[in-house]
Amino acid sequence: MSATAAAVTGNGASGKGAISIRNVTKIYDPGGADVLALDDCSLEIASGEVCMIVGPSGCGKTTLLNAIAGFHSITEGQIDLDGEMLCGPGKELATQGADRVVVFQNGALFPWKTLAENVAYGPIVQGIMNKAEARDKAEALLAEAGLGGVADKYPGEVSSGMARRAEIVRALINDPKVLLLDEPYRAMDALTKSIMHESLLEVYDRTKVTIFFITHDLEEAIFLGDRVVVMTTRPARTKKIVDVKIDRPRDYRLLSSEEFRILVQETKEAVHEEAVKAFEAGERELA
Amino acid sequence: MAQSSKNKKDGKLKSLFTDLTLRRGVFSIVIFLVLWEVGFRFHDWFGIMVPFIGKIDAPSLVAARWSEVVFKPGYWESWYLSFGRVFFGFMVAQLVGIPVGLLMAVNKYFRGMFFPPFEILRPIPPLAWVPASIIFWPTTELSIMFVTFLGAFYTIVINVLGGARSIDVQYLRAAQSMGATQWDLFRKIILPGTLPSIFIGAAVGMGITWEVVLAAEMISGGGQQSGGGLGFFIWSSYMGGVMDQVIVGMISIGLAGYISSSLIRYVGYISMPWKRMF
Amino acid sequence: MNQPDVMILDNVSKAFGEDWERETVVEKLSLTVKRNQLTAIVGPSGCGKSTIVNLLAGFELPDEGTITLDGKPVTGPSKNSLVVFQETALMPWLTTYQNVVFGPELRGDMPKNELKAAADKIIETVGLREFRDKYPLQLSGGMQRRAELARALINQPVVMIMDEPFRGLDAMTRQLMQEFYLRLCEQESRTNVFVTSELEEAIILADSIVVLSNKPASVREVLQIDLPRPRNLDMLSSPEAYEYKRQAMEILHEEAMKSFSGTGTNSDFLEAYSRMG
Amino acid sequence: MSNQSVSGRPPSGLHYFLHKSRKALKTPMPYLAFIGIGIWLLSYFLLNEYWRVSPFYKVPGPVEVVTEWLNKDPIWGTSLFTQDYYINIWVSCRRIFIAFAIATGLGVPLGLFMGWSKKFKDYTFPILETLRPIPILAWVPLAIVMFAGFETPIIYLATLASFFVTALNTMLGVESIDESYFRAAGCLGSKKHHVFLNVVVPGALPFIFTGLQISIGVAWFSLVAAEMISGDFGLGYMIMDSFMVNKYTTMVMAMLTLGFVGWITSAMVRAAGNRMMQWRERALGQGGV
Repeated sequence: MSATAAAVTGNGASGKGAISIRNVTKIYDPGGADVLALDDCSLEIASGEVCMIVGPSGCGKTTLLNAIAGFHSITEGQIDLDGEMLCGPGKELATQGADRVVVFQNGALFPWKTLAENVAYGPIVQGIMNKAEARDKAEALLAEAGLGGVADKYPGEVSSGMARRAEIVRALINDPKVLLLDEPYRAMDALTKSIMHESLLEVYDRTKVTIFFITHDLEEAIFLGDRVVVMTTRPARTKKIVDVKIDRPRDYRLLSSEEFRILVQETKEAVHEEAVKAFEAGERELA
Repeated sequence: MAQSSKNKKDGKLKSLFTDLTLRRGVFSIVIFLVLWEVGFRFHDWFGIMVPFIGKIDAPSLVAARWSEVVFKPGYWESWYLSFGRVFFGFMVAQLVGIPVGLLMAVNKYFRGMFFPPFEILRPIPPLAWVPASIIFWPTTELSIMFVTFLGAFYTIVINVLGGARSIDVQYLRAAQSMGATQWDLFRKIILPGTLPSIFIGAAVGMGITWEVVLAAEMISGGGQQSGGGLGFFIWSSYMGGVMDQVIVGMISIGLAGYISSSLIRYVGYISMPWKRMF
Repeated sequence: MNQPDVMILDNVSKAFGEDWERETVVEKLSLTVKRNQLTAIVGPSGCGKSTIVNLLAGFELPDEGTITLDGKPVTGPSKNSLVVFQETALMPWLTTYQNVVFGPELRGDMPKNELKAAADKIIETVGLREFRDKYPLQLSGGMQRRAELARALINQPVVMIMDEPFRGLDAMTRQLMQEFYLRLCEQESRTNVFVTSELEEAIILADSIVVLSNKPASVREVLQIDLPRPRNLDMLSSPEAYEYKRQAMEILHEEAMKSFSGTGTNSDFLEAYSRMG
Repeated sequence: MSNQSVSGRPPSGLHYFLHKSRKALKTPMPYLAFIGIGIWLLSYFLLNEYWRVSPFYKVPGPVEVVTEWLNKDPIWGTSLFTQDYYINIWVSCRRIFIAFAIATGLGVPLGLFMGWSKKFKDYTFPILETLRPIPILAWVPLAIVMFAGFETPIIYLATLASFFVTALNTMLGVESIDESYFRAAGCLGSKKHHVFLNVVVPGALPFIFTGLQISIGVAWFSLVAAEMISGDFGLGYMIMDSFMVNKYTTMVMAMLTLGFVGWITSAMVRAAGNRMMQWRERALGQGGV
């Protein structure tokens, strides 16, 4: 009850966005051959937490995100958001909604709308604001994110880094309970990535929104997360959960610090093991 | 155990799903045919004329006529004549168009000189050439083939040129640094790199060729002299007032076009093994 | 033939574009590539690394300055400086084997059966024996990169230029490729130029790292990497590696900041940087 | 992207144009084009009117056509200064306009729905695919039987031709839209009609306009054929008619006019497309996606 109240007032404080994933299993069926993507996966995410999911590509982490967002159904188990069932027995597919906004791997800003129009889209279609209000709000938020100068540009006209940040703004304007990020910085080089990370952390420090972040980059995970969940290769299960007890705010110097190095070393083995497994499975599949 | 039963259930669902698409398709085609049949019969049954469809002979009549026509040698001769023209015009267009396209792609002087006049003539629809080519060529047969050639030629050249110029420069660079000469580049990179575009051009060109052959047969062959071919078959049926035979002709020519484009796809498939995924 | 400096770039500059927007991409760049060493070139994306690769390989000629390979000036592409490209440049219409023998067959500088044996051996080395007769599209990203490595190796180039060869692979495949490449380099010593935007990759592979400035590219710093060989990826989490990383990171960040000095706030810097990338 | 090491300011307007032309004149391309067209015209002239080689002299030569075209008192009755020349152009253009408008009006919505709804596609696409391989010209007799008069059958044929192309391309356009845009729209709280208006329509636009480019071409193609077979007025009719009565000069004039008018219409479609897809234009200008 208090969760919904918080959502309405939209003060961005903690107390909303707790996700509970219990015994979720997903079986895909391409061409009649069953593929087990998620196998009895359980995970509790507290509200306001930055939860990083790490695993080899194609391991089924995206399936989990899709289930939460309502893009894919689940076969068994249940997912709750703030105590309300998103999907579970009797409701295999979650309803898509603006309380769980996704930032996509390759970016999904509508290329035919300017950045400001993109950001204003959510409130307009939900009928929360009229066009002018939404536009003002969008421009204000973009300016806050350092994108004020390019609000009237189309996504194709700005760099991928700017587009990705605008996409996060587009998500935040809806005041979501959870931000779902699907390897958003995958194609970027290390330096751009580290700058994007700092920018995301800045956003998080301001809003304290629950973040569910999928990646296969361990350092990224440790740098950003409160908790890092290492998944096994397909079918995905939680293999190891690491608590990252590093103070916020964090900046790029953390990357070359001793505590960071030790954390990476501790987790590396588990991730690497799964990577090798996934790699070998991939080679076998092709042969 | 539970796993395997689930397996079966899902497998069945899958086949049901694909069947669904098929069944919907068949269903709608059947509905289409029934509506057509009823539309035609409406006048006989209820005394009301359905506009448009009411004037077109029903599928049953068409089927009956077809079963008659297949035994007539004239019908098959039409097939043969049209195929001959299409094949000839298409082949000449390939033989001329591919080298011209390649030459334009690799030699900028040649391109600079011949692309502009080519572009000036291209917007004239090939059929507009029919009368001029009848005047020019000594026989109607040659003039039909010329127009056919023209129809496919533009498409082929444009595709070959575009295909050759869109080859990734990295292939050329990689080959060059391994010691390839200009001739090697042409033979080992540009030629295979253009092959997919050649086949796309051929498929589109084949479609145009059929359109053109048909029209040319209707315009020239339909009148005096030579004649024959499926276009003439349709035209003479129309002139004779045998509407069901017109529709037989239409379907035949649709089939003929379909067969020839399938052939091209097949040749493309076997000559480009690297395009076959897994 | 045996002097330690294989490739010498001396005050090289290169610019592109129309008169009014002519942009200098490489400016007064001088560096030397040592024989049997792996020289990594690191810089932020968009700083002109690809242009440097094109200059090294002879695809482009410098506006000013000279590039020499074994004492002779570079005037065009040759098999002595081969590039392994960023996105794979395997010919899609040739099988793995055909791709590998492409170069020697073109030049005809190896007898047929010798070539076949050499090609098969090299395909075996990169672990693609089962994929000898597959087409590039049928290989995974990692396999394609290995096939391309094989294609370059068989030509025995004096210098092998790797242009961000593992870019676009996911982080894990990438690590495996790095391990593979380490082993390959340590088995036979070769002269390598390895261009990358990933610091860690450079640190684990290289004997020396050339850190570039922002566009227009010139050499900012050369770091000697003295990690012991044979190396493995675990060394990346050693204190020494972290020290190298810190040094390089410091320079890169400073470089990025410097070109936008005066813009002040963090957000503005981000904006300016992102626009540049 | 190019805001560093810029020397001087980018020229604008006329200066830019002048600069570009000066630059172009330094390359051999304009001269080559000139030579190419010159060679073509010259050989046409020589074969035709100077040496009068058979069979070339049978078709009218360039000088003959041009003098007739510009003649105030044309020998064969048609030139730039006679009324029926413009009537024929007008009639053809009007037919194209009507046919293109109908085909676009029907084809685009049909294609959008086929691409958007699997069920709708399952039911409609097979019928379309069965009819599509039949060449448009094969419909001529049917069109004459179904519709009375001259005008409707001709427009019907041109419409049919461009309808198939437009519908098919639009469908492919919708199918080409990346799934993630639908998902993004979904998780931002869109209703179905929002998705249709904000994702399906703009996402398919590039394909729609590619389709329209081809569609206007095939519309002309079929129109000319139809006019040649059964028409009165129009450029196709003008070609056929002057052929029948041996006014070959007029015939060549009509052919060239047809090429020119066809080129203009497709340029118009292209311009309309560029206007409606600003986002694409501007991104391309940036060297972006």
